[in-house]
Amino acid sequence: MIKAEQKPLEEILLYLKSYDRILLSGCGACVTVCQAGGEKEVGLLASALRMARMKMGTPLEALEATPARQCEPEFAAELSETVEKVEAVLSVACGVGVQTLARHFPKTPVFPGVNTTFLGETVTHGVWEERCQACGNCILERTGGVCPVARCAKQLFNGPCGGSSKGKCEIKREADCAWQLIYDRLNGLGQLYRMEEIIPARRWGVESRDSGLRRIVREDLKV
Amino acid sequence: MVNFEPKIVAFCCDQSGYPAADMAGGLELNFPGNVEFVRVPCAGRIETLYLLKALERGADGVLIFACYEENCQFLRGNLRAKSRLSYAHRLLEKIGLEKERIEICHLATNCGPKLAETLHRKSEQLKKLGPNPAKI
Amino acid sequence: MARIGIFIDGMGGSIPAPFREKIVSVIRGLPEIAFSVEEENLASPGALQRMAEHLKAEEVDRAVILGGSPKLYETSFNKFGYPVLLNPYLLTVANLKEQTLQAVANEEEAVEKARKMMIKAIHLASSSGPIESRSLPLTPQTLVIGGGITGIAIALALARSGIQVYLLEKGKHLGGKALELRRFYNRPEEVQKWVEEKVSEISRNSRITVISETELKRLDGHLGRFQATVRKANGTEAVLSPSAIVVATGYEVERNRKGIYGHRSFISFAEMETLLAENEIPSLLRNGKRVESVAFLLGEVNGDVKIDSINAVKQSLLLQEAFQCQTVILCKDLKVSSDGMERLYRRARERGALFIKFEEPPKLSIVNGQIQVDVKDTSAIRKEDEWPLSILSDLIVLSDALIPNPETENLCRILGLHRGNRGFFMEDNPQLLRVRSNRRGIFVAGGCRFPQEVSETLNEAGATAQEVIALLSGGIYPYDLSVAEVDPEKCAVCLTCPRLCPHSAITVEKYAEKNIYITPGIGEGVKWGAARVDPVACYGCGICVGECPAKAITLRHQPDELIYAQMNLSD
Amino acid sequence: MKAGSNLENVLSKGLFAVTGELGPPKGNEVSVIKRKADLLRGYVDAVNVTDNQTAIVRMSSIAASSLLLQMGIEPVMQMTTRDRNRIAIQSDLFGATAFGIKNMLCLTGDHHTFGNQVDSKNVHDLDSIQLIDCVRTMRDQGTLLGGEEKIEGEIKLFIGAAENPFGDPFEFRAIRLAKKVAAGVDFIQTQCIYDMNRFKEWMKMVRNLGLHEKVHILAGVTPLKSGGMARYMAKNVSGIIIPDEIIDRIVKAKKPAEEGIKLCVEQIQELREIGGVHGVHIMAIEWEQMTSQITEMAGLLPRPKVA
Repeated sequence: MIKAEQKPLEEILLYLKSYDRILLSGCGACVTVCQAGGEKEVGLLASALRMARMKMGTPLEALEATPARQCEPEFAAELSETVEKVEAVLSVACGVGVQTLARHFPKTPVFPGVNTTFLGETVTHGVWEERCQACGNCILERTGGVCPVARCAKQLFNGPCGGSSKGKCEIKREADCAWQLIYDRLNGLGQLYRMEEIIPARRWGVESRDSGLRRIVREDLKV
Repeated sequence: MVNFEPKIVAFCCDQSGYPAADMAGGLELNFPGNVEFVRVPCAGRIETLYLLKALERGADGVLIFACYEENCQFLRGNLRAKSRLSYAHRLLEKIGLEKERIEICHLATNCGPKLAETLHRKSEQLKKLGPNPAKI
Repeated sequence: MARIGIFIDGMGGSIPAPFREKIVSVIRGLPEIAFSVEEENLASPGALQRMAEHLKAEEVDRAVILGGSPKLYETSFNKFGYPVLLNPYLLTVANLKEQTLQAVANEEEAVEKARKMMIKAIHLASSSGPIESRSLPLTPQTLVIGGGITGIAIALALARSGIQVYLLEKGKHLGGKALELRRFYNRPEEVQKWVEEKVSEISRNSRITVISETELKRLDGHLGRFQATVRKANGTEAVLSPSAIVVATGYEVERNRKGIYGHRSFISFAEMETLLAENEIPSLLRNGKRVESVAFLLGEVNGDVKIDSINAVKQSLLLQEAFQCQTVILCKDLKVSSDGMERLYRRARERGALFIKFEEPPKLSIVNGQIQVDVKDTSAIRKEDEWPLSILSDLIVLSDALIPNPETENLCRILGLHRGNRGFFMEDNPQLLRVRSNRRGIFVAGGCRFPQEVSETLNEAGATAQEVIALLSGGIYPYDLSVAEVDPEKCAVCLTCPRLCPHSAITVEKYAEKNIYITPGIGEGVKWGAARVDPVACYGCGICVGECPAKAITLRHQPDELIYAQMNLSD
Repeated sequence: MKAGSNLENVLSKGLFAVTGELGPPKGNEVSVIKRKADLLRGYVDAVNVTDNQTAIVRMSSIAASSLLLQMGIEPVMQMTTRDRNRIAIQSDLFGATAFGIKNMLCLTGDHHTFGNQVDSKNVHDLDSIQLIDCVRTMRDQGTLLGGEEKIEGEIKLFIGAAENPFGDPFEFRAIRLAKKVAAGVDFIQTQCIYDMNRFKEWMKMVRNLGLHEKVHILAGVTPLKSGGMARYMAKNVSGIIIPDEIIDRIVKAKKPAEEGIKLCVEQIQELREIGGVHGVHIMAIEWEQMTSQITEMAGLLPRPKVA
């Protein structure tokens, strides 16, 4: 799922400097799961903002809402009445949710309250790690289910660089070398021969983010 | 401020803090004038938001009276309280409030004197810090 | 509007009448106050009886006690029975004694404080809601995992009390580690014979079903309606439905035979046990060679476990008395706290066993093909009397590390139990609840919790059986809904609560209504996948409530509003 | 002949090759290159010119290589995939070969966070194996990567790559070399070798795969200047293994620098004896003046003149 981290409070306070009444909107999906923007975090951030502004002598009224999924137009529409009452919206949903609100409320400034960080997996409770870069052309079938695009610091396709040492990456010693993981996994599956194949230069431009806005259209689903 | 009597919200775990408060009363150890006890089944019940809300709604300081570490009836309630407190401390710092305003005190049922002492110390400390400038 | 009855407890003079009057005068005449009555010792059985009558006569729906600590009244309600007709959660206590009278020196201030507390209590009482009481039928069926002596003893004790037992054993035979043992230290009979008798008693008992070569694969449900899936070695599976579960899987032995420890002079306690049993008195032979001297080297691998100390003294006595061997016991501490051990220790000493206490671990070296132990004896009273010793023995009995069974980790995961610091199954509370696990209805006993000597483990087996019998004998488990509850519509299924619940009372499952239990596999009416707190398994601690990032969980008897009301702050 | 470079000639005649290394200046100071070139001239067959090594910004390897050519020294132009996408790479190769550069070394490059522009964005459009394939396509097919667009002129390059027998997983390191060979590499320079046993073990795997007959392997060596340097490299540089006895030897030596040179010479002599090793690559980092002494002591002089 999408992982995010709350922005520093001082940065948020800066965005909201010229507003006295805001809506703080969370999201009940991904950011709730990664504890960055669910109802609990909305309450905490709202309380912190109110106190910080009170201390600065410029009280802030912060309304709170947490729609089920901010990235759906219907859920965004549910906020309409509340948004009318405020001068600005601070969204602690991911970057997608922020943009959904921005699209829906053309007259109200919408600010991000979190940094959307990556698509990740829960390693243990409270620890998340990047697993996917949504590159648009999945090669996991060749790499034993471990993604070198997301997990190798150099995005290598043909095996580890010379800096792979004792299973760790030379960039971050606490991080596993993705290619060591791939090697171990393929070794366990008895499919090491897969690492002998050369993966040719990748066609980034056709499927990836570098080809501009990506769009999925399912004609059969359109209404 | 001469007549400032700090308002303290004291969360008391029912397994340790609350009986300790009873004991302190029984020993006629005086409490500071403006303490509000909140009885909770376990320190793990104390949400991070309560710590902030207490300050937001007018308290000058917050105390958590929880069981000693490794002695929680519910195994990890006191540790959760401690972790939540550290998160609240980070927020207080960002808000610009002294983190001394929220504190955890680990004790057992028979620690009445420790509880009373902690309350007095906190009250004196808060007197020095002055009223909570962020209360609404 | 709520109708509130006020009970004022003078507490045997601790709360004087003038003080009481000053407090109560403030609320007298308020419309929601139905009555106020005075008592001297409200926690006494007679007063409680009168309280019940008042509640009934005045038809109040809330009650407030002005008196001492709520704990006092809760204790006496538990002991003498709670006054009927009013849900216990609709009664609140203002602790005037401990929190105002005794805690505030200035009387005026005390009165002021007491009034505030009374108003807060009235407010709390009026904003509380009733909490329903329920009971769960319990069938007298248990699952005992592990057919060692702990499991055997528990199964027999339970069966004797009319409880049906499934005794699960992963191996072919019952008996476990006891089969390596030949003699008890404190009983005349042979261990093997004793085990045989117990096993035959089990086979004759119709209430015990032994399921051997079988392991637990999966556990669903909670106290009273566990669903245990077990798999036999041949792959067939069965589902058992015990009301309670006892884990008695014992411990494992880890032998260090690296380096010098590989020398033929070293043997383990179990090997010595066999050697003693196989030899004819009076001469002890090993590989055809006569053994005349034996040293016991009690390592520090096992910390506070008593087993090695007991076995060393027991074997030493046998060696001395039956085989005329010279024995030396080297240790940091000898643990003689078990029943009768002090006597055995003295006897061994009298018969000439040497006891050497060391601080620095002894040095081992090979001299002329034999192991030489160099050690500094620190048992002398004066420092200058400590002297270094060199010991050459025919055999050296060595402590092996007693470690958790390798399947402990996996079993913990299946059963939702915790592991303690050395990796053994963790008890709920080491002081109070030794054989209960963190989950209601699951017990841990014997060596899987803590390596124990046979006699100790039998005591523990008895205690565990008593706990299980106490739980199941009533046929029902009474509980109330003072528990956590998940709002499935808000639940993001983030798994925070099942990960953090100390009692493994929360699972993510599909269910139709809040707190309605659906057995896995029954899909009828399933509408939602969300976390669900089992009200019987929940202890009401509130950890999950504070942790839920979606604020989807409420503690029914103490929702947010009641916490904020207790804080008594502006809104 | 694929490119007709001096290095290619030496190697294809079956002679034991020696290459050196030169780090371009952190600016446009040509005198730095000249000074280093003078220290290397006559002692090596070709000189590697690093491409912003350890992600420290330096004069581009193409420019520095061209300057070396003017100074009469044959460069091995290093090129990493860290800073260029395939457009820049191919365009740079047009330029480099136009200047007369005949050897190149295909590298992935050190990660940008090691250098002095940590906030940059790395490229890695290709990896080193894909780069080898790209250069080989340009040279042998005469087309750009993808095989359609014809190149005007001819790309003549002797294609090299690096390999590190000391990276993990060790068992994969020979297979990785095989992939480079399959992609079309002509010669290999290895990471600097201190753990001789592990290198020999790797070479054995290489020989078992028959790779030593398809590619020229130049063993990498770096003389140790001091005990501190040895300890630092052993501890902090991933993919370099320095056995304790070597660290001890340098640390305990009365004159560590001299001992380092002596050790390096011994290593070269030992490496020469290993089947499949066709040369050495001497990386005397910021210690280029020692190259003459090392090659002299190791009996590698004079360097052959081959036409």
